[in-house]
Formats: sequence, C-alpha cells, structure tokens
Amino acid sequence: MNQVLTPAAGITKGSFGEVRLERVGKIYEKEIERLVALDEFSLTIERGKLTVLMGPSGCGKTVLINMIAGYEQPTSGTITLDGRPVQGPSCDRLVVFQESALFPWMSVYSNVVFGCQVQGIDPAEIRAKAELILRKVGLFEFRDKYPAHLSGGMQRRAELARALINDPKILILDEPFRGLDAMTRELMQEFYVGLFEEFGRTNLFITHEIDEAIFLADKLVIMTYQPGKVKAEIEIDLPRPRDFKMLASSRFMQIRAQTLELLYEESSKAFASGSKAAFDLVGALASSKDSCRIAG
Amino acid sequence: MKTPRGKLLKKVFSARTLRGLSSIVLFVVLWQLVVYLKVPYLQNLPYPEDVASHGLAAAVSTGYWIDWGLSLSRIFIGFIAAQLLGIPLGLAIGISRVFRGFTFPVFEILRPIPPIAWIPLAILFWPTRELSIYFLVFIGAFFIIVINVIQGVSNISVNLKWAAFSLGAKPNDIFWRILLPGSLPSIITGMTVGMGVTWNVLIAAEMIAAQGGLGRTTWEAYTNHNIPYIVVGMVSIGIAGYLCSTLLRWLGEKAMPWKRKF
Amino acid sequence: MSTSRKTGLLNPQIMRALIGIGVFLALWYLLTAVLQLPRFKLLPNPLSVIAEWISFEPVSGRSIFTKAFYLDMGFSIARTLIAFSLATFLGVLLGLIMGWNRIFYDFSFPIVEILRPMPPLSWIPLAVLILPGVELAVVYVTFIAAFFATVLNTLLGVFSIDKNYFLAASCLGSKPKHIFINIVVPGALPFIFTGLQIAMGVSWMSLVAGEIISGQQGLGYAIYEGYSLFQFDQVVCYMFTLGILGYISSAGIRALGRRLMAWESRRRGA
Amino acid sequence: MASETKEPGAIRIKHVSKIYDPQGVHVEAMRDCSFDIAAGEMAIIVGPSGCGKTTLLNAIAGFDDITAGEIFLDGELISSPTYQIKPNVDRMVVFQNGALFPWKTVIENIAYGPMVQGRLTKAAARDKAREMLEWVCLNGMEEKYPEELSSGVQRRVEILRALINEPRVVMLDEPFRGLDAVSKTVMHEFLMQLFCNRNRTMFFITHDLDEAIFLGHKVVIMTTRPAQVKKIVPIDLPWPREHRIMNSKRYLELKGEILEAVHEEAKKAFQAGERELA
Repeated sequence: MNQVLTPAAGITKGSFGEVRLERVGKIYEKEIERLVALDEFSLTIERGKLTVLMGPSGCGKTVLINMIAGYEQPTSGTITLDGRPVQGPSCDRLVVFQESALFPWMSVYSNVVFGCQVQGIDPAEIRAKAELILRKVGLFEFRDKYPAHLSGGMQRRAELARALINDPKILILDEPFRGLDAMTRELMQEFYVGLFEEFGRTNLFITHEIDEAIFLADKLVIMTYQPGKVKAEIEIDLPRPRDFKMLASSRFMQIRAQTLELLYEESSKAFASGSKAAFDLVGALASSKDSCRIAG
Repeated sequence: MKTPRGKLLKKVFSARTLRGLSSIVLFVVLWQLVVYLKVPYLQNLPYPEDVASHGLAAAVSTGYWIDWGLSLSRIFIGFIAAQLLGIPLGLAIGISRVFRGFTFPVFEILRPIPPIAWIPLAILFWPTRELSIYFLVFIGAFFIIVINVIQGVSNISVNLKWAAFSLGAKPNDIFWRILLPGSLPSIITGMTVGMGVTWNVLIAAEMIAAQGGLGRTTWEAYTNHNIPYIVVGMVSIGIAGYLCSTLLRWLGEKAMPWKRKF
Repeated sequence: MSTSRKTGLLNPQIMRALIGIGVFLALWYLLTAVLQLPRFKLLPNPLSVIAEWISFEPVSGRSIFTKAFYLDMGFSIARTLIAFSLATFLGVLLGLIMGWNRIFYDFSFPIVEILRPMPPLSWIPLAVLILPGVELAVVYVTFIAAFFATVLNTLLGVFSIDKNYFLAASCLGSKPKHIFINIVVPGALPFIFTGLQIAMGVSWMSLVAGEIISGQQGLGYAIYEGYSLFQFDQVVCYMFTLGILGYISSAGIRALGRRLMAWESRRRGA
Repeated sequence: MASETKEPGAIRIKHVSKIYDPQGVHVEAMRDCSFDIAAGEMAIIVGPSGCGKTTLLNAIAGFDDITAGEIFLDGELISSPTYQIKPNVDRMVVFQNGALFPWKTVIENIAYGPMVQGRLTKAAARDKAREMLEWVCLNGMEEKYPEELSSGVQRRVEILRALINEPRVVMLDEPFRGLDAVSKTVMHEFLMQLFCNRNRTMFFITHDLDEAIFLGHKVVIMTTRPAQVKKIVPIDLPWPREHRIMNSKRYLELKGEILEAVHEEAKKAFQAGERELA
C-alpha cells in the first residue's frame, strides 16, 4: 500500500491548527442523576502533531470529541482553535467516526465530494481534487461503488478521504479502526501513519488499542476515569517514519509496559467505583490478592 | 471448470427443487383425495380440475379482467393517496419533536382501530361507494406508512447528521440528502406491509359495499353457490396481491441500489 | 429540583399531547355539530358519542351500563382468543419445525408460499360454505390471519439464530431434542413475539370483517347493525372499543414477551 | 482433576486440503497442511484474515469435512474425506464472537454440557459449575445473563463451559478479539493460570503476536489463502511466564521474526482482497 503514497498537489499542506482546551468541564443532569463527565480538563493539541488519547471506557473521550467538533457545548471552560473559540460544527474540525459515518446511499465519489458540494465550490475544481485524493487512498477504481460494497479497510480510507478533501485544521479520529479485523487494522495503521507523515496536519486520535496508540503517536495522553482528567502525557520518541518492525523494538516494549501500568491503575479505579466497562477486572484483582488461588 | 449451463441444471435438479415440486403435486393429490373420499366438512370443496376449468373460462372472459382492473385501480388510488399524505406526515413527526408532541397522541388513538371497522362511517361520509372504498384502502395503508417513516427517521444514526453538519451542510441539504434517503428503507418496508393490509381491507370492502372487483365476484360466486368460482376468485386475489408486493420489492431495489448485495 | 420541572401537568410533553387531543376533538365537534358542513353533518359529534357511551338508557340499547355491550365484547374477545391461541400454537410449532428441519422445510415451504398471499378475508365465502355454522367460519378466518404471520415470523426467528449456537451445542454433546428445546425455541422467541404482535393486529381486523359479513353478535356485527339502524353514535363507540381492545391485547403480548425473554429486557435495562 | 489416560490430546494433521465448492464457486481454503500438536501443548495459529485458519479448526472440531488428508486425535482417525467423527465433548470450541447462550444464565450455560450428556444430574452439574466459578473468582455471577457481563468475563465463562466437560482438546478462535489492553492482560493471566493447573492441548487462533508469544509453546504461521504452513516457531521461553518477559531479548527476537513473516502474508492477502473486489 505504500506505493500509492506519492505526493499529491491537491492536498494543501500547512493548514495546521492548534486546539487548546482550558479547564473544560462537562456535566450531564438527567432527572436526579448528575454525571460529571469532564472536570477541569486542560490539554493542548499541538500544531502538526499526532496526539493519541487513551483511557478506560466511560472516561469521557467521546464527549471530548463532540465538544471539540462542536456537537456539544462545554458546561464550563473554553475550547479554542488557533485562539478563536469553537462554536458549532464546522469543516475546519472534521471527525472520522467509530462506526463508519459514510452516507450509505451515496457512492464513494459522492461521499467524498459531499462537503465541497454543499459549500458550493466550483464543480470542476471539486472533480480534480476528488480524483487526486481518491487515487491517493487507492480508491479511484472504486469511486462508483456504494460503501456497503467495499471492504472495511476501504470504507475507512474513503472516510479519511472525505475528511481530508476539506482540508481541516484538525482531524479527529474516534477509534477509526475499531471493528476491522486485526490484519486490516495493522495495514490501515501503516497507511494512516504514512499519510500523516507525508502531510502533517494536527491529528487527534482516540483508541483502545495500546499497540496502535504507541505505534502512531507523537504524544500519548492517558485520561482518568470519571471525572475525566489528564492522568499522564507521554512523549513517544520512536523515530519517524514509523515502520511495523518497531513493534518488536525494546523501546516500544518499554513504553508499552509503562502505559499498561498506567491504564491498569485507572481500570482498577474504575472497577472499584462499579463501572460495568471495567468489569473485566473481576476475579483478576481478587486473585492477585491471593485470597483465592486457582488450584487443580 | 463447470459451464454456466451445468450450474443451472444442477440448480434445477437439486433435491430442494424436487422436494418443492413433489410437495405441490402431493398437495393437489391430497386435495383431490379429500373431496373424492368425502371427508367430513371438506367434501364440499370443488375438485381441483373444476377449479382449473372455471379458471380457464374466466381467463378468456372480459368480465374477469374488468374485475382485475377495478380492484387494482382501487388499490392504487387508495394506496398512493396514503403514501402522499403519510410520508410527509411521518417525516414531520419524525423530525420535529414539537410537532410530534401535538399530533402523535391523536394518531395513536386512531391507529389501533381496525381499518375494517371504518366501513360504516366511510359509506356514510363519502358521497359515492367508490370513494368510500378508496378511503378504506387509504386507511389500511396510512397508519402503517406513517409509523414506518417515523421509525425510519429516528433510526438514522446521529453520526451521519453530525458528519453532514461538520462538512458544511445546511438544513436543506440535511433533509434532502440525509433524512430522505436515510428513511427510504423504512418507507419501502412500510409500503410492503401496507400493501398486504390494503388487499385485506379491499376484499372486505368489496364484499360488503362495492360493485365489481375481485372481492365482489368472489362474494357473488358465494351467493350463487358456485364453489369452484369462489376458489378461482381467491386464487386471483392471491396472485394480484403477490404481483403488487413484487412490484414494490422491485421498486425498492431500484430506489435503493446501495442495499443491493452481490 | 430538576426533577420537579419534568413531572406534573406542566411537562411540555403532556401539555402538547393534551392540546393535540383537545384540538382534534374540537375540530371534530366544530365540523360535525357547529358548522355542519355538507358531508360532515352526517357524522356523529363527539359529545353525542360520549353521551351515548355513558348513558344509562342509551338509544341504541348499548352503553357501558348495559349487558348488551359486554355481551358483544365477550363474543368478540372469545372468538379472537380461540382463533389466536390456536394460530399461535399451530403456527409456532409449524414454524419451529420448518426452521429446524431442512427437509421438512423444503416440502412445506412452497405450500405456505402458495397459500400465504391470499388475504385472510378472501377465505370468508369458502369458510362459510364449508364449515358448519357461522361461528366456526368467523373463527377460521381470524385464525388464518394470525396463522401465517406467526409461521413466517417463527421461521425467520429460527433462521436468525447464530449458527455458532448450534455448533457450540453440538460440541457440548447435545442430542437433537436438546438442541430443539435449548437453542431453537429460545433463539426464535424474539421473532415469535414480533410475529404475535402482527398476528394480533390482523386477527382483530379479520374478526371485524368476519363478523360484519357473516356474523351474529360481536362488536363488528354491532357496528354494522348500528349503521343499518342509523345508530351512528354506537358505530363510533364500538370503533373506539375495538381500538382499546386491540391496544390492550398487543400490550399484553408485549408484557408476556418481556417476561419470557428476561435476558433481553435485562440487557436493555442495564 | 486430571483425566486418567496418560497425556491425552495429541493432534496430527496430515496433508489436509479443503476446497469449498458451493454451487460451482471454487475456493481453495487449505492446501496440504501438515503439523503436529503434542499432548498438553499450547499451539498458536497466526496468519492473515480469511486465510483458512477457522477452516482447519472446523475440520478438527468435526463441523466441516476436508477434501484431502487426514486428522488424528491420539492416534485415532477423526477426519478424512470419507470419514468424520461428529462434534463431540472431547473437542471443545470457544468461538470468535462468543457463543454463550444469551437466554441462559451463567450457571445454566456452564452446567449445560454435563447435563445434556447425562453425565451429571441438574443439581450436581450446577454445583460443579458453581465450584468452577469460585475456582476462578467469578462467584456472584451465577444468575446473570451473558449480555449483562463485560466481554472479558463472558469469555472466561465460555472457557469454563468448555473445561467443565474435561475435553481432550480446547480450540479457541480469536477469543480475546476486541478487548482492550488491560482486559487482555487479565485474560492472559487467567489462561496462563488455567493452563498451568489443568494442562490441556490447546489450539489457539489469534492475530495478536504478543498474545501468541506470551502464551504459546509454538507458533504456527499460515500463508494467505490457500492456507499452508509457512513456518513453525517454537517458543523457548520458560514457563510459567509473567508479563515482564516481554522486555527480554529473546522475546523481542521471536517477535521480530514472527512479525516479519506475518506481515508479508498480510500484505499479500490484502492485495488479493482488493483485486477480488475490483
């Protein structure tokens, strides 16, 4: 897949944005319940860097994305993009969703050009741009197919193309490779990291997979469980361009062990507070306390 | 390598096809036998060949085809009216919470009333019998389509709407390019289900109140004690209903190429 | 604090519903009783309908205080109940066996497919002629309506079961009867209940038609009788009665389904 | 707890091939696969998606037939083109997407096997099931339905449901797919402990190479479709293993070796997949 990565003039470089979250809080009030999803969350998503966010389920990652994208408003604090406050959805902050959000009733081509079309860009320009980007992601021959007729990996590439053609200042990816089989997932990571290394752009990537996180990231942010806060920021100093062989490097394994430790700590806390998402730890904590040993 | 023809032959002569055919033959033989042996209650059934000869006689008569035309035109007029009113109403209820709050309860009060129970009021209200039958057919399809459209709209993933907003879509784009195609599968389902109910309602309405039509001739065959023709009528209604559903399925496939499987 | 805002009559949800219903009734009244527009003046107005329904001495002889009303209801309910239970029993059984046994499916499915497109109501003349007594004919028509809906949904239900459950069960040493009881029946249950919901709706409709066309007694019959005797208030009363009964019966099925499928409702509740 | 027979569960796979041919679509899933799994060995199978690993599992379990070759279990023929032994309690499968019966509670699920086999009465089977749950510290889960549990716990229950039948071989088809890193760690420790105490032959399909090396006695790498054995890598790390081992030099060497082989096949498979769709 690397062979398709030749520079394409249609995708402009340099529209890098910087997102600053300052003491952001988000509280949900439902009936009598009061859920503090985020509390005093401060983070800078640096210009041109790939920031990866991890944390136990239910730590407010999705809320965070929704607020950066402008689908929801924070209860307190400010979110700014290049110094200007974020208000409502806009095409300078595009999200690639967990479950594919390609419009199933449009062909790949129509999906990719949708944004440009509704913004009223000149059709000839759209066509040229779309062709370039479709070739870039290796989907040019598939442009007339519907999303359901593509493989999972192709769908993800189509979605990346739909976002990139609009030249967003920040690209937000919410567990984009979830649901793909392990093999496709690894190849997509390679493809995506290649794309990133070529074009830069500010990226925020959310994932559950520890290997994926370390393989991709410039900076790894680990969140705490309810209320969501920044627990740790780890600079990933693996050299770029990244290569799959790094997965077997000792530096990689070191970072992995360190990250796992932090995540385990958070999951235990989540488990202790009764989160169903951290349920997997049941039995594990008990057996580690030696209160109950497996005996043949 | 196998030739396509070989594949076709294999399919035609597969165990499944043979079983299916033999079961149909068995069914006809059993029917014959039941009548021949004068099994209690079922002895009044006509012989299959009687039905067949009556069917053939009907197929070459103009009156029979006029009945087809009458029934089909009633179905289409009532059905299309139901879609024309039901789809916009469903979309409006599905999109606007406020509108839903006002209209849905009334809708829910009227919906459980069986369409056939509307017959007397329909006859009373509409100036002609024909109009009242259109109305009944309309009622049969209307509630189902509305419910399905509402479901269709609310089943559209919020991510799709958000994605469209992010990409710069205006409410107008969202409606025409997201909500409408997104609820299309439910609309088609609603139409298919509605079509089944509609035929049911039409037959009852024709039996009770119409002049001409497949339901009416079946009923007249009953009053004349022409039992083979009753069966001919039933089979014709079955075929007509089946053709209508097939037409809808075909339309659905045309309208939703993205759903097609390879 | 925030809870108080959402409950009570001031809740916008309930307010809107009440306003909606109020506007509907007012409009109905306006059209039929006040403005008396050409065709509308033939229809009964809501006040007279309600007055008739709760009157001690109804003109039609039928209100919630008369025996006749409950007799009509009883007949209809009994017919539906008999037909529906029979259809459920036979339909579920047939559907399960068809879905479970490939060979039986190959033999029986074509026949089901041939008989199914005939609307249940087209059976009325034949049923009246062949079956002794009108009562049986009405029940039969109601039965046929529910039967096919149940068979098809049960069949779909069995086909919807994840193949892995069958494989896992065979690994665990199940014999066919175990697979039937432990996999096929519970696995198809969600679809069976969808089928029963649909079947219930169709049954009521067919019942009414059967009663109108060939019946004696019952709500459908009374509706038509009311029409021929110019008791239009009674017609509307009975329409709503049918609506209420239909609603209650499908609610009953839903409740039963929730009880039988604890694993589903608990998941949703969680 | 161990069965009486001495070290049962050796599998021999000899020249196995499988061609699918439903209605003339000719798909060669496996070609001439041969390898052995010793009794009590944890054999990990890795290879690109859709390469035919599951086909092999189905053949051993008796779910599907093969077109050529033979499979033996403890010297006894269990599958050949003309002869197959039906799925049985001596070969248990834990499925990819989980196959706990959603309409049965945890304890009913575990007790199901011994009950339908007529080995234990209902009460005895439930007691045994409860004992097993306690044994792995999952007590308190008895009356829950599977879908109320997290996927990690579901998987553990499913493994218990297999083990209660004392099978000769346990086959796991990507059982920990989709779990997050922490849950996976818990699952690995769980399986490690189980394995150390109740030594069974395991046939374990996975994509996660860390999982493969951490748990396996040997890793069998398959090629893209039609599946052939590309390489068998014995894992010579000492038992029992702890996560610390992942930083050892030998571990990284093994991982590098396997990574390269798998990656090569994955790319081939991927390109073939794109061609097919075009």
